[in-house]
Amino acid sequence: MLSLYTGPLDVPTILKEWYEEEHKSNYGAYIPFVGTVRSEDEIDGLSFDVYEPILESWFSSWQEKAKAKGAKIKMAHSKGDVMLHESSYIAAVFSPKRRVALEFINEFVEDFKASAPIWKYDLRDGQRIYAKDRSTAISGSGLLA
Amino acid sequence: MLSLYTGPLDVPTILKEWYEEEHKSNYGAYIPFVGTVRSEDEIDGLSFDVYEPILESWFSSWQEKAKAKGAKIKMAHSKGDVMLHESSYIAAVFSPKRRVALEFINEFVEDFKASAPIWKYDLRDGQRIYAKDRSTAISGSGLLA
Amino acid sequence: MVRVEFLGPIQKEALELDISNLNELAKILQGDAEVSDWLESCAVALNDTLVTSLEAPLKDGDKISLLPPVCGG
Amino acid sequence: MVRVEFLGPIQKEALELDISNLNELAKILQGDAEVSDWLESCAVALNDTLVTSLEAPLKDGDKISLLPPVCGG
Repeated sequence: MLSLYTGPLDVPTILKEWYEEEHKSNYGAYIPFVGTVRSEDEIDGLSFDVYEPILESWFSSWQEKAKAKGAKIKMAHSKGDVMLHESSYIAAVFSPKRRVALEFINEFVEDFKASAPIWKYDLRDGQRIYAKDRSTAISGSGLLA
Repeated sequence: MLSLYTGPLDVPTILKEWYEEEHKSNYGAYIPFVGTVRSEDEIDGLSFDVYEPILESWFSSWQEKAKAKGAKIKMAHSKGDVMLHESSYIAAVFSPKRRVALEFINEFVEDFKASAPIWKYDLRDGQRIYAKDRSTAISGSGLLA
Repeated sequence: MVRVEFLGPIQKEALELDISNLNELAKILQGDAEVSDWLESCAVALNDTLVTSLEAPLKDGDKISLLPPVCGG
Repeated sequence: MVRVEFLGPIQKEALELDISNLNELAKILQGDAEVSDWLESCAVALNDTLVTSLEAPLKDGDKISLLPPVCGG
């Protein structure tokens, strides 16, 4: 399940809903990863653009990988502005076994950072500034250069 | 913070409390690990004995390790009976950086399994049967043999 | 006609081009001052699937997207 | 006197023993049918700190705990 929200995530509610959806599904391990906006470089917050068609196909491919290991993933992400100390990202894995869950959340979050078609902007002095230095070119970039 | 509860954990409430305690502390990543009782081998549930003095010193040593990395850990565990599809364990790491958080939750949960002085019993047909086959001798065991 | 969209921080309106492969697109964009600096760091999707070769043939109604460096989370 | 406690699944009441080191305890427990099979897999704590040597001297009022294999979570 991939959920996109305009603005910050209601973390307690999402973590509760996901737990309640799955705690009787016989997964022994539930590991959410929650990303929260940190105060750094005097930003007021972050803002996000999301390209949904490719995000959905990227997420589907990870759902298949999870399924092959008997696991399940869920993800929520913000679109638009998310201010300091608010949260913009939750990814979670459910798995029968803890080792699979611990490895999967790690791999999933890293590939998310490297591949998910989401663009981040710093909000500073009323401006929306692309976070170029913290961004990663998607694998295979430069084809048209 | 180490919290012990008699019976199952109220997972949504604990995850919410921990999030609300720390989301303004400038940690970018919050990763809880939730352990839930699975239906296996026809058990009705699990039961736990906890030896608190050594659990507390073990947990304190991990708090120090977390602090050295700018991170924080919290843990909740059940004492006594926890039935099928209820949860007995939550460990969480908060860290400024995702890599530290992902590595720390992995190391913490693995050492918890190998070292924390907690004993697990299967509940089956009204009996409480030590889960010997799934248990791990603490490092250094056999001193008196 | 093929539609070319520029995603995220690339401040450029979509183009409608009469091209039959990505080599032709590469030549056009390399000569476009608004976008040429982005090309080195952009991935390319054809009809929302990432492509890794310039050889894929294009047909009328195809959509090409340029994806600059990402940073979700 | 030194108090010896058996934790978790070891079904044995605590002992009060007049011993001055862990070697003496090892000999006593190796001869105790209720507990001898557990010794190979048990860790030992002295006053709630795990110990790795039999040489630690014991004094009046010390507490020794035997910790069988664990499985939290």
